[in-house]
Amino acid sequence: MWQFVIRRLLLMIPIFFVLSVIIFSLIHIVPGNPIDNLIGPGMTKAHEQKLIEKYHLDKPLPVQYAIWLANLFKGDLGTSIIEKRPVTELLRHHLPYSLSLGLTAIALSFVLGVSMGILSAAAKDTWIDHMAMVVALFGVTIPAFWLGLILILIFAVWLNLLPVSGSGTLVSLILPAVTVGLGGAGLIARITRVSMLEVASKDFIVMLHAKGLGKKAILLKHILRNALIPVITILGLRIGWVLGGTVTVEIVFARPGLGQMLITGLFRRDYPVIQGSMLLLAMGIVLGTFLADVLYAFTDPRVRDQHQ
Amino acid sequence: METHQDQESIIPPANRWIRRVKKIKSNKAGLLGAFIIAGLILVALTADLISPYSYKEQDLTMMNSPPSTEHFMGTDEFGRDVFSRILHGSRISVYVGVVSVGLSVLLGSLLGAIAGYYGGLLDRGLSLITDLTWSLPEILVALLLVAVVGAGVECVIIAIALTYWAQYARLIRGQILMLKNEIYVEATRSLGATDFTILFKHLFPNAIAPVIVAATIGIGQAIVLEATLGFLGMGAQPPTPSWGAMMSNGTAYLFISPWVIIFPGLAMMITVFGFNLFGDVLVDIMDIREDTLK
Amino acid sequence: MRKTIIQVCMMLLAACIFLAPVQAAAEKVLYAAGDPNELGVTTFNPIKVELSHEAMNLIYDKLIEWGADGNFYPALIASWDISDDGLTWDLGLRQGVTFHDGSPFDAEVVKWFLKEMETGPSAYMVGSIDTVEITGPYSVRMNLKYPEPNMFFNMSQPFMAVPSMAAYKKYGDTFGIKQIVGSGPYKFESWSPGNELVLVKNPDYSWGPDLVQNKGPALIDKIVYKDTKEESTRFLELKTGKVDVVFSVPTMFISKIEEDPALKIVRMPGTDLFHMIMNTQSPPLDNELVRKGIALAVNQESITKNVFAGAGKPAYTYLLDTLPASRVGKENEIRFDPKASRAAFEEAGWKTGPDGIRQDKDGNKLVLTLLAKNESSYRRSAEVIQAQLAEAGVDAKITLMDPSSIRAHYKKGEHQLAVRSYEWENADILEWFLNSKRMGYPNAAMWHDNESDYLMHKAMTRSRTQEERVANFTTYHTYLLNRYVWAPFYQPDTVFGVGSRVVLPEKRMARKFMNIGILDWDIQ
Amino acid sequence: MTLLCLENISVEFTTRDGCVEPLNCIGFDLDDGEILGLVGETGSGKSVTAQAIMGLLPFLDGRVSQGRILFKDVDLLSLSESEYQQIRGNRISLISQNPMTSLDPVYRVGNQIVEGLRLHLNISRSDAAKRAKAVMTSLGIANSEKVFSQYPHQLSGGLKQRIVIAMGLCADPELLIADEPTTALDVTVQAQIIELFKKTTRDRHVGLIMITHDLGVIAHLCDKVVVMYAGTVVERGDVATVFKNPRHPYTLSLLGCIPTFGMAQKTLNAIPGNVPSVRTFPSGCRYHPRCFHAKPVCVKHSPETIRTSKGTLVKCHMFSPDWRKDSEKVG
Repeated sequence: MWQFVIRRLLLMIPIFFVLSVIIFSLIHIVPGNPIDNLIGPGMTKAHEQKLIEKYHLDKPLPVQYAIWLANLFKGDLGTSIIEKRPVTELLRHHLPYSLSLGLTAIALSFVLGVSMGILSAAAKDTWIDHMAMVVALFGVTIPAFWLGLILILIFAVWLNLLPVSGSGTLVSLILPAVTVGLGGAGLIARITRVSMLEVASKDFIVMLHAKGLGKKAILLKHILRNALIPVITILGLRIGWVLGGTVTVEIVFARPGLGQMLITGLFRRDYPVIQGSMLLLAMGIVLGTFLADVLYAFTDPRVRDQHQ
Repeated sequence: METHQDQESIIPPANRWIRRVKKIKSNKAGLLGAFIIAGLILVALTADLISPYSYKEQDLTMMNSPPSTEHFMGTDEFGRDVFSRILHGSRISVYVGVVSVGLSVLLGSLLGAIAGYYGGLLDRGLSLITDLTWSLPEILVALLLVAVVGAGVECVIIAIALTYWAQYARLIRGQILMLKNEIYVEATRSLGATDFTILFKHLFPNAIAPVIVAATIGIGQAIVLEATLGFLGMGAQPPTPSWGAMMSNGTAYLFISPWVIIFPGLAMMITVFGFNLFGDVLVDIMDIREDTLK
Repeated sequence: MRKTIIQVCMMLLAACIFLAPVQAAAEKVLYAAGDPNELGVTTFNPIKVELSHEAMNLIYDKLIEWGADGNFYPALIASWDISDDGLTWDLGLRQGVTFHDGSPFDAEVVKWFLKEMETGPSAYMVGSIDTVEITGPYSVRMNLKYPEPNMFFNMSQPFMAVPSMAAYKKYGDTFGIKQIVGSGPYKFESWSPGNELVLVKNPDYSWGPDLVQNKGPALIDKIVYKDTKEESTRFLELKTGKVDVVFSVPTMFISKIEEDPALKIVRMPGTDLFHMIMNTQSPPLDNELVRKGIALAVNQESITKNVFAGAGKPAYTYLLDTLPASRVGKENEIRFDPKASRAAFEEAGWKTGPDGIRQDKDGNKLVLTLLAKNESSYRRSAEVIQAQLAEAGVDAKITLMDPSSIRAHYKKGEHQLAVRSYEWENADILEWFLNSKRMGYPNAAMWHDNESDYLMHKAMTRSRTQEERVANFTTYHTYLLNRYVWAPFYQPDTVFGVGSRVVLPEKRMARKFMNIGILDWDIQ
Repeated sequence: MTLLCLENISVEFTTRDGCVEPLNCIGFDLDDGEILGLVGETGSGKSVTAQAIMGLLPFLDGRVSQGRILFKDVDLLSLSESEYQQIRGNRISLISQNPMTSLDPVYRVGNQIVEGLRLHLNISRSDAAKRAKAVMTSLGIANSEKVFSQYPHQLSGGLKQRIVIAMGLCADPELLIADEPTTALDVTVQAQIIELFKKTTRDRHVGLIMITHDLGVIAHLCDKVVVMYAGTVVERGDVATVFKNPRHPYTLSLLGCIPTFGMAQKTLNAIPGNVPSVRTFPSGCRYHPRCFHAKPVCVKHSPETIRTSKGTLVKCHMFSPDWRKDSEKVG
């Protein structure tokens, strides 16, 4: 088992490198450069040249990449050209906002999605099922930013119940987490339902009835346990989907998370910031997939044995 | 529970297509989805005829007026009729959705089929790219690509196509891998068929069904992605009304004229809902296992 | 039983009422939603800063203060004496000033500071200084290379605010980011970018300039600048009392704030100028008549009234109307004039075609690209200008982009029209944007003209006194207006939203809203 | 004493394409400690009969539309779901057709046996485990300690089948229904399992319904036999009599398919034609399309069940008094 975990971890290294190269080249293809953002009225050409040299922007791309990579091994992701702070420090500052939102949203979508899925599967083909699935489908189809705006409109403006934005308090996490979480919940509800119905049609379920087990026990102990295995896998695969959703939501709710950092970095062409935040996001997703794989292996004894 | 009955009674293999049409007729959700899509296309085609007002003519005396009998979805920051703009906006949505998904399906299924059939280095390269695409949120990929390609609807289409193609490639690759080991492929090959004929005449048509379904749902996703990019300020250029751009422009007026945001969002929600319903039904009709789509 | 509950509740309530003011009296905290344009501020080191932040005016003292009346007032520089040729400046320094770290302000610091300025992006501000001599513990002499009447302006800018020399040398690169040490009425406490900046009162401050009644220390104990970017959110925070001051209220919220009796609106003359540049080297814009036709087709009043809800003034020149060099006479101003616009197009050979779009004799249509930054006010301006140009027979295709992409376009020189704005309270901005040595960016108009360059040099380096400088810049400005390199259209007011707790002084003499004027502010 | 008695049971299933009736008016009975063989081709309704007795039909979108199922004189169909749960797996156990898919893949097998035990017998977890292991050992599972804590996918087919049987036997049921318990196993194991059934029913005095299409097994094991065809019982009686004097043409052809009587062989498909599907059951006697003796009356009317001189029951027109009058044959 541990061998499997280590092998999967090692596999992340090449992915990391390829990703970093792709991100690095892509952002340098984007027209515009960060130095222009630093030029104000009266500044001289000589000063501009000094800045360009300071950030190695005059060197060919592979050299720039090599410098960046070499620094990375020293744990240094570079210094923001615009913000003048080490990228690691910026990430430390922005990450908690994204992490708290992302994790709350994932937890919310899991709990909400799975319970909706159970409800729907248990009441298959009744109006409860149809209602739950319509809600789930809307959850999947509503763009996160719009939902966020509407929630602000309803809860913050019309009802004056919750704060619109801000990032410090727990209360300010509610609306954004619900916004991101609903989309995920819809997806998970659908998968849970399909998965549960599939498990429910398996022979062993009939046998459980024959053993005299009650409907509820079968549903919660056996069907759910089996059905959650694919749900976990897909949750892991879709972790990027959830994190991607947080980008626009962070903007709508003015949370200074990774998404905000990335987008402002992108608009200012602050290369080290884009690289740092994008890589962190990407690695977060790769890590999520990895965790899902491991979790999958732990929950399904058949898979666990394959890795033994 | 079908399995149990099937053990007891072997259903005679009826004509698959007749059953499919029957199924869609009896499936209310599918019909609703089909109606929504048809309605959307109709609106997009006849936007000029059915719009009560011009989508771009400004009337600065009527700025941000609430829904009324005259403008039943209100007016926007330049006094333009929101309803007319939503009608015209459907064009962008349909255009972006269909063309970008079309492009990505074309590219994806071509590369996916070749990779699945020949395997080897190409296949490994494709797997790597798919893995990488999985590891970045699609909105970021699209955002970066738009930044590279430039602003405007066509650029957004290219960016979305490039963001999505890998998922179709993956899908068709899996199908081809499954099909290429079947006996009839061996048989056609022994009859002297070339790789090209086998791949595109025999395997491809059999592998395409799940792709069609995925693409239907994908159009919905592409519409949302376009709107999200529009929300971030990339996409259709003014005065072209795209739903995403309308909502983006409306955010500044959230408290003053919420209708500018609410209605385009509803329009988009219904549209995407329609595509999803229809896609779900297609899964059912074409007897595709759900998990092949994941 | 019930009675006791009510009694307990009453007592609790009374306790709350009693305690609340006590608590508030303990510390007066002002919450401000910082200027959204300043969110990107990266350092509070005046020597290294490219973008200043309001708080710099509170942490640091400036050498000279600029009043709302346009006059310059003594600050760290208590007196000045300038030779007739404008080349020798004898400066007397204020005594008894100490920085937050306890180090004193003296001639030594000023000499070091003027030298250190040369290493930063604002080096040009001291570019005219040849040498600096210490003539006493609190007096210095500056010898200039050429007369520079603009030195007063420079010295009044936050870019020339004076940091503690001791702290600056001690902290090196982290100065301005982690340690910020000045001599102003407020001390730096903490900064988390994208979130908030916290300042606390400097209890030792007693050297407020003549612009304020209260010479120090300040009445408000603590100031928290919150970085709220979303305009709607900023408005809502003001409304719900989460912030006391909102910097630059978006125009659409002005009426909403005015409706609320608890809130106040304070308007200050703006320091931004919105204009549309025209690439003078891209046909057909290389034709002055076409540029004239376009410039006169832009209806400044309509934009000001409709797009910006009347919060500001239409702009008819390239400079802020608070600057003397903007007074060029009505005949030289660029004012909406559809008739003259039509005439200019006709004269240039662009006649109205069957589809309403002008075309030349070869049938080429007058289709131009129009770039704009992807932000609300730019986009809306562009959309209205697009509609106005359409009426004049010009088909403008808008492309919205992020600022970096726009600059990349400028550098390539492929752009045609672009909506821009600048924020600068000095006539020398014309040199920055229209000097032929800076083609593409920042000279996005791609303006290359020998006469213009000659007038520019004269204004920049040959003016011995303020009056001469104004005259020279007026001439340069008039010349540019008549070449129609830009189409100016809007000069916004800076609008502040103020909550009910804040007590503003009767008379505000500071040029900016808060600034050093904070000394006279109080909280109820 | 009569343990189980089925009277005129009909079963309906609701499917997407309408209603089907896989069982039509069947009946048989079984005494304490008796072994009854239920035989017929795939699709004849054997498994549905088992499901009907177990009360599993509601979970499969089916229902008993008429008739009574008397278990020790109690009509099972009148029980509430929770009362039925008391009986299922406790007094009546089902051993399913396919051991490969009858176990929950994510739980250890021991757990699954214990789960059923603790449900019905009020005993502690460790007692239940002890008992489960004992039953496992008695079923010839050599390494019961180890197997107890293994997952289903780690076991061989034979072991899994034994586990399934152990689950069935554990709670000491009064009636055991074994639905083709040996089809998934190879021949040597089959023989062992059959012996096992013989031994346990005898030792524990359990009634057993053995569903199979293997006549050899029936001959070897059972006291009674019920022959089913297309949802009907065509002939029933005690094994020796029916096998010596088969009356129904279908029984005849079934027996005719066995080369040497008494040997374990299964070659049922030599009867011409196919088993009709539940959707296309023929009119009249459902066997008539494949019957050599069929007459128009067989097409039109369903035959009555008639007691033969040997005491067996047969459902065929040939044994009605009117048969000879009708000389016309169906081409």
